[in-house]
Amino acid sequence: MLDQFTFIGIFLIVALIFGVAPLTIAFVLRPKKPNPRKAETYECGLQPHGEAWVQFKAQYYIFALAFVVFDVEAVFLLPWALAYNQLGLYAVVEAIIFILILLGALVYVWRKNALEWM
Amino acid sequence: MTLQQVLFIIFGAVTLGAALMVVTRRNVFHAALFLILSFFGVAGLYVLLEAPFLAAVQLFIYVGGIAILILFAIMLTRDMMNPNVAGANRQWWLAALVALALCTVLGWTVLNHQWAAPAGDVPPESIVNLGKALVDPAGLVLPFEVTSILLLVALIGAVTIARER
Amino acid sequence: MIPLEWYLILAAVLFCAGLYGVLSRRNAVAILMGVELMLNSVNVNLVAFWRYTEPAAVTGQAFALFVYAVAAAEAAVGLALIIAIWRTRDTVVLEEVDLLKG
Amino acid sequence: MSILNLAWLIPAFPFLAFLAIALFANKDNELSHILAIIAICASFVTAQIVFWSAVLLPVGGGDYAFLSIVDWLPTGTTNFQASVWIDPLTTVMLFMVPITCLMIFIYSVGYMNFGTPEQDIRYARFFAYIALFATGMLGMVVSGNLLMLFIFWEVMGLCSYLLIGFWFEKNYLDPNKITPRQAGLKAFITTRVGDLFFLLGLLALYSAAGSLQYRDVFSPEMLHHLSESTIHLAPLNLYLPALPTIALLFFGGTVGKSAQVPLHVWLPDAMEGPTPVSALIHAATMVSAGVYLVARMWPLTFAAAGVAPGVVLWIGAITAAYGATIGAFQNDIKGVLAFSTISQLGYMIAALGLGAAATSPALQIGAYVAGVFHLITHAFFKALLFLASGSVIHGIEHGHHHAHAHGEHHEKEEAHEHKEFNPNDMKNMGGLRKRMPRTFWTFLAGGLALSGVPLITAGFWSKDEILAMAWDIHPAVFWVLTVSAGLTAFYTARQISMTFLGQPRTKAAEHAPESVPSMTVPLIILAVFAISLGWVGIPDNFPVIGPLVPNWVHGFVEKTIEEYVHVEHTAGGYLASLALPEAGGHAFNWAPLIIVFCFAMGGLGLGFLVYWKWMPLTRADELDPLERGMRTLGLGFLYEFLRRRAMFDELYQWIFIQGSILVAGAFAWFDRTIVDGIVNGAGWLGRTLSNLSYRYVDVAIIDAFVNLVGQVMTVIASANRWFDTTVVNGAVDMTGNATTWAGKRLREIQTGQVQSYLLMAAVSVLVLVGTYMYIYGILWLNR
Amino acid sequence: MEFFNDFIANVGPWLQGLLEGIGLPEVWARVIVMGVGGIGLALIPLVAVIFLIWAARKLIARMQDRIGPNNSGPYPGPYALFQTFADAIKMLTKEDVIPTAADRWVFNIAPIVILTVAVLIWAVIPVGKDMIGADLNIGIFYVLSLGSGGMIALMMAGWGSNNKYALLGALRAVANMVSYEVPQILSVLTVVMVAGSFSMQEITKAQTVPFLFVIPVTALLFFVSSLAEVGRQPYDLVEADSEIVAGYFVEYSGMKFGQFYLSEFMNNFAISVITATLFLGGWKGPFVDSVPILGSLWLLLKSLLVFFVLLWLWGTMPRLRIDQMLNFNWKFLTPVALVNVCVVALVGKAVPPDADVWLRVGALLGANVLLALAVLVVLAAAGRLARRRDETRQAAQVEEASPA
Repeated sequence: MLDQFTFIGIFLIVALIFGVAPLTIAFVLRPKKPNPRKAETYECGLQPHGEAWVQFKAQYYIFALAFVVFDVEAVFLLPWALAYNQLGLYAVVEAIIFILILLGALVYVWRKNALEWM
Repeated sequence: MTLQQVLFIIFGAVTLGAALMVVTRRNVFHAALFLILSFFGVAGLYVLLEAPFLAAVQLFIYVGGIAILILFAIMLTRDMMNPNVAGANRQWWLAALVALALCTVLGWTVLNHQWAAPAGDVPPESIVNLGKALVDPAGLVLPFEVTSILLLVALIGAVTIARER
Repeated sequence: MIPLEWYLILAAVLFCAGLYGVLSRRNAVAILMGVELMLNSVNVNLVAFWRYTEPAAVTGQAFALFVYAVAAAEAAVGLALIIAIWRTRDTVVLEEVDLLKG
Repeated sequence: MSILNLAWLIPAFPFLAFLAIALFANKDNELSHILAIIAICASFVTAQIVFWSAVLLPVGGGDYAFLSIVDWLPTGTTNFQASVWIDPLTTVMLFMVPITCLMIFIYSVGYMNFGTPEQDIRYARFFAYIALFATGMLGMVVSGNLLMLFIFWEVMGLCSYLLIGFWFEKNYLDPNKITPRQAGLKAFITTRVGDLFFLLGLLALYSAAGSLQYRDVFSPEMLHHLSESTIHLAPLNLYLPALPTIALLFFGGTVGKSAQVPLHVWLPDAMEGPTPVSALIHAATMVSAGVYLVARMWPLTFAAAGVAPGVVLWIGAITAAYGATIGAFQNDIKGVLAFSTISQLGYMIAALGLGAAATSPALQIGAYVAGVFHLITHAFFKALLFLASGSVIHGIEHGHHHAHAHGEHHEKEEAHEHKEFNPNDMKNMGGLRKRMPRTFWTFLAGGLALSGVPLITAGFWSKDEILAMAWDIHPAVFWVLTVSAGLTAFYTARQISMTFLGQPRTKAAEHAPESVPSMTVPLIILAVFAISLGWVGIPDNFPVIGPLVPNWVHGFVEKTIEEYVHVEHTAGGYLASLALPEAGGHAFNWAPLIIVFCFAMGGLGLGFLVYWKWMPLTRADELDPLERGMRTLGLGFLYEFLRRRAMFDELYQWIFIQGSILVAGAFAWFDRTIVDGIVNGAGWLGRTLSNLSYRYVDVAIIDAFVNLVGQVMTVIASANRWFDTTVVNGAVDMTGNATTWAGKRLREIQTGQVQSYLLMAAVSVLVLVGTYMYIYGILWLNR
Repeated sequence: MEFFNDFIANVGPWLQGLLEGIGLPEVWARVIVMGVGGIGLALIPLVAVIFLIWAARKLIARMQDRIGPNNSGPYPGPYALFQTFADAIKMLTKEDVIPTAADRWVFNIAPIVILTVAVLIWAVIPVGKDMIGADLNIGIFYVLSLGSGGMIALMMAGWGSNNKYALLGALRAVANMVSYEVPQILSVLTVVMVAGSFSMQEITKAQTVPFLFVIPVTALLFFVSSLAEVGRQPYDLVEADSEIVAGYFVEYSGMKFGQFYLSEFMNNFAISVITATLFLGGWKGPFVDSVPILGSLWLLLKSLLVFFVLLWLWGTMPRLRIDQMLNFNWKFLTPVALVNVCVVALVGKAVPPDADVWLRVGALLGANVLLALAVLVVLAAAGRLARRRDETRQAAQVEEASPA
């Protein structure tokens, strides 16, 4: 197993090289004519107005929230799915209860209109 | 010094260095990025511990889930970017002392104890066994179901708290 | 093979770093990050002990999974609270949120 | 797979109801109370099935009890186990708890004014809370190990807190009158004190016995093992005998939960909660959970022998006397009942203690059974009394509104205006018998049961049995309890006469309507039990009727403990043990019966004569006859003392406030002496030095060497200025800063900021670990 | 001849032997071989993408009734085949502008991270019968967890450029990705159940019948959610030029932009290959056993087929609004995926374990078809309901409008 992960490690280095190489090549090739007007923040040609780090709506957070919950659920189900062929019906039923509870959570959030993009 | 030990030192250095940056950087967004880096380091440690599944879970839940949550929270609460807000509070020096003291106590304890040598290898089907145990009535099925309840409650509670009315 | 002490020491240092973050940061989200670091160190300990004492047993990995679930729930609710506080009191600096004051 | 496995479900129903209400139905009041009542009905039916099958089986104690274990959580080698345990004790509790819960749930619908304009705003939440509470109580009853018992115990504590403070927005004009908020906190904190002991006992027991399952812990072998083992108190390096320590720690939990002296202070104030709550939690179930715990731990207490049973016994007896005495001096209708609850709980505890202290198996079993029996009967008639008084209060409130709606204002009413009208005050009542007859008759039934009117009431059989046992086991206790019985009868009569008899003393009382059926029907049902329940426990050796009616309670409940008291039990059980030569009290003993009868009837008669015939109250603001009498006898201070609950609250307040003042004083002293000392000292030093130098300078000036001296003077002056500015001011400033710094540090201890609290926690943990490692480090590390 | 049967698989040992022959220690030889293999593996998507970009431009032009790059114009090479190289050279020689307001480090690291992640995925993709970087026992899960790295990169890009549009684009992209990761992993769950393994190689071998014909619903779920993951039409609102001017990489220029562009295409190709591997039987096909190298060809053909579907949607679909997109995910895909898992699990257990494989396949297929039909019915009902509600509301509005 560690042998395969050694390959992953080496491949990580390779991938990093692939990620850095074009930039270095470009660094060699490209011209450098800095100019403050060029370096302004782009806002469709208008004068940049205020910080970009403005506040966003909590709705984004709600979706990330739901995602995390189902993420964890999936992580719990993955080993079960792996062992699926060696399990009896009871195990399947338990897992289905697990899923249904979270389906209930989804329905609850839905009913509370928390999934609406307001 | 074997290859594994070298790797351990690399991953450990990444983890701890990133962790230190997390607790010292003033810019919260940078701190969050370092947090993610430290998560990666921990994942590497899991691989060294022959728990690749946990390593993947680490990336999946922490980097993919919790880190995203944290980044969103940072985006949603604006004034963290305010640079003239100090990073640490008045009692930071005391906190540092406490942390150091705890560190010494723990380290002393660890070093003064005879720890068991590694016992056997990890069975190749350990993930399958995990899957079986999670739904085994004699095993972990109760916590398994309770976890789903926990997730349910967390989702409902967090949504109720966080949504704008 | 790596001695177990290495993992334990690393976990201890990680934990203390997290503790320092929790105790010293002003920003609530940063404090939460400290908590996550502590949880991570706990998990490292857990997995290390599993690997070095009972690699054949599943409980080690299983409990690591449960810790993940708890961590996810904690982060979700905690951040939601922070956002709510932000919305009501317009701050995320914990020192300015002293409702516990008698 | 026995049918008794249904016991798992009993707590489940109310919990589901709680979840459903809290999550989904909290908008719909009707749906929520329907859900709650359906759930408790389901629990009731299940409990009945379990009860009857357990009775017919019949289950016994020890190895004859039913036990069903589920692996909760395998953790490495050990394994958390959840379990259900059904022995006679559990069974009888399973009979009592669901019925009372059901009655009170139904009653609450009416009490919370469902469907009427003044319906409670948090109606649904109320039902969610009491459903959760029912979960806690039922779960505690069926749970088969002490850990689960503790968990449910705490659930009940939480619910009690939530429900006492249910009307948390309520405030009173009178600042001394305790508000629901404060009452809730008081109850929560006071019971915490007891629960701490409970938790310690749990830990001690687990470390000594290695298990918390009843079956393992109460097995004779384990008791034997415990009796020989000791508990090592590490830091003090102290060795305690295991059994008495554990038994007493657990009893600490009881003292907190079922309001025994000295932790009783929370119960009277708990009456701030809605009356159904007072009936359910603070009369019928939760407070009796403490007694249940004692009955549960009885084998331990018994095996401990020596001091432990004595403590239990005397705490119980003192509480009984205390409650009965104070109860006679209360004017709040619920206050009287609260103290009577305290005293009745004392009776049960005393009975169990007597059993543990007794010498002969017959008496041990007899007292134990008597205690449990009284637990059951008391739950019924006390719940009845509370619900009836709630109905009265309800009526008075309505009457009050009604009277105001018609705007009839006497000067008396006027007098009441600027004081706020207190519907709980018995002085504001009177003559309600005609206004609310059903309430009156049911209350009367409950009152008679409480005061133990012979033969016809349940209270008589259970209480008389306790007293009979006391007579044989411990005469002193017998007399204490008997006197309290007399007082009990007296204040019951007083309460009935002041509330229902005589003439109405306020407009409110005149217009009080009878309550709705959803309130009166449960009263009637409970009244039936309060009368008839005693007949299942008539002693077999009771003249005439004893032989006719089998003493079912004894034959059943004794099985719980008979294996510990080593009865060679034949089929007859108790009867057989009566045949043993050394057993006392087998031939029926008339003495205690007659004495108790005289006291009880005397108290009752006196009460009625005084408050009904001789000197009935005619106006709400006139003095209580008792008060008048005692004042004329020059005992006014005593009256005041007793009316104010023997000053316990004042005492505690004084102790704690004085304590905090002392601590603060210590800090202040530190400030004054050390810090100020430094400041003054430094100031003084600076002054003297500069004075010296100045004088020296003067001297120098007087001298004649002007030129030279000029330079010298300048030099010295500059030097001195330098000294003055830098050293002296420096010193002073420094000390000043030091003071402010210290002050700030001290103040920062109380910033309500999470992080500083966390920091303190971390520091203390660090300190503890450090100490532990310092004491044990070597030994522990090289293990 | 044998050698050429299994050319690639033999190269490794051959090179190893060669290196040890010139006296390298065994470990280093192994490492070097791995490195060479890694480079080769990483080159595959790169080369593929270079031509896929060309193909994409041609095909979409045709779909939209244009000609696209061709001989007549200023395009280099026959059929403008080398246009992409020209673009690459142009990007390499472009000046790199970093906004003054940007968060420099984050801004510069983001493109590296995103390209690295895009390449890393290929470590576990079986490109041939015995050709796979590392046949991890958590293969597919590895791919999924790498996706989170991509999200972080997007966040970094959006944050680093300190530009409202960029940040908004990044937030949209991440919200999009996180939402659609749920049905994606749930569909992977069913695949793992049927195949009984995480390893991509095992999953491929398990497909005596391509899973597309066993669990079509899952296949659809996976493909759709993957589309959203890579932000391809109709989910391209993350870089909607007309709304937020190219989204999170609005501030990037030169090769950094190129890296985003490249990684995007690599991801598109990657999901095509993964879909082909999970549902179309990967490298399986006729004559593979005799001539293993054919496996790669089959895989390529299947992937191109999937990629063509992707292009098809790209060329024809309009763009979704973010609310439509999120609704579609949370109120349709996720519930269906959850139900789908339950259905597959139950049916898989309903069939006796010793049953013939065809019976199992038939049962699963039937169940899937039924599920699909049921979903359609429910959808129709819901749609009718919604329409009626709208009509009544409009009617009411007309009502109160008419008297005034």
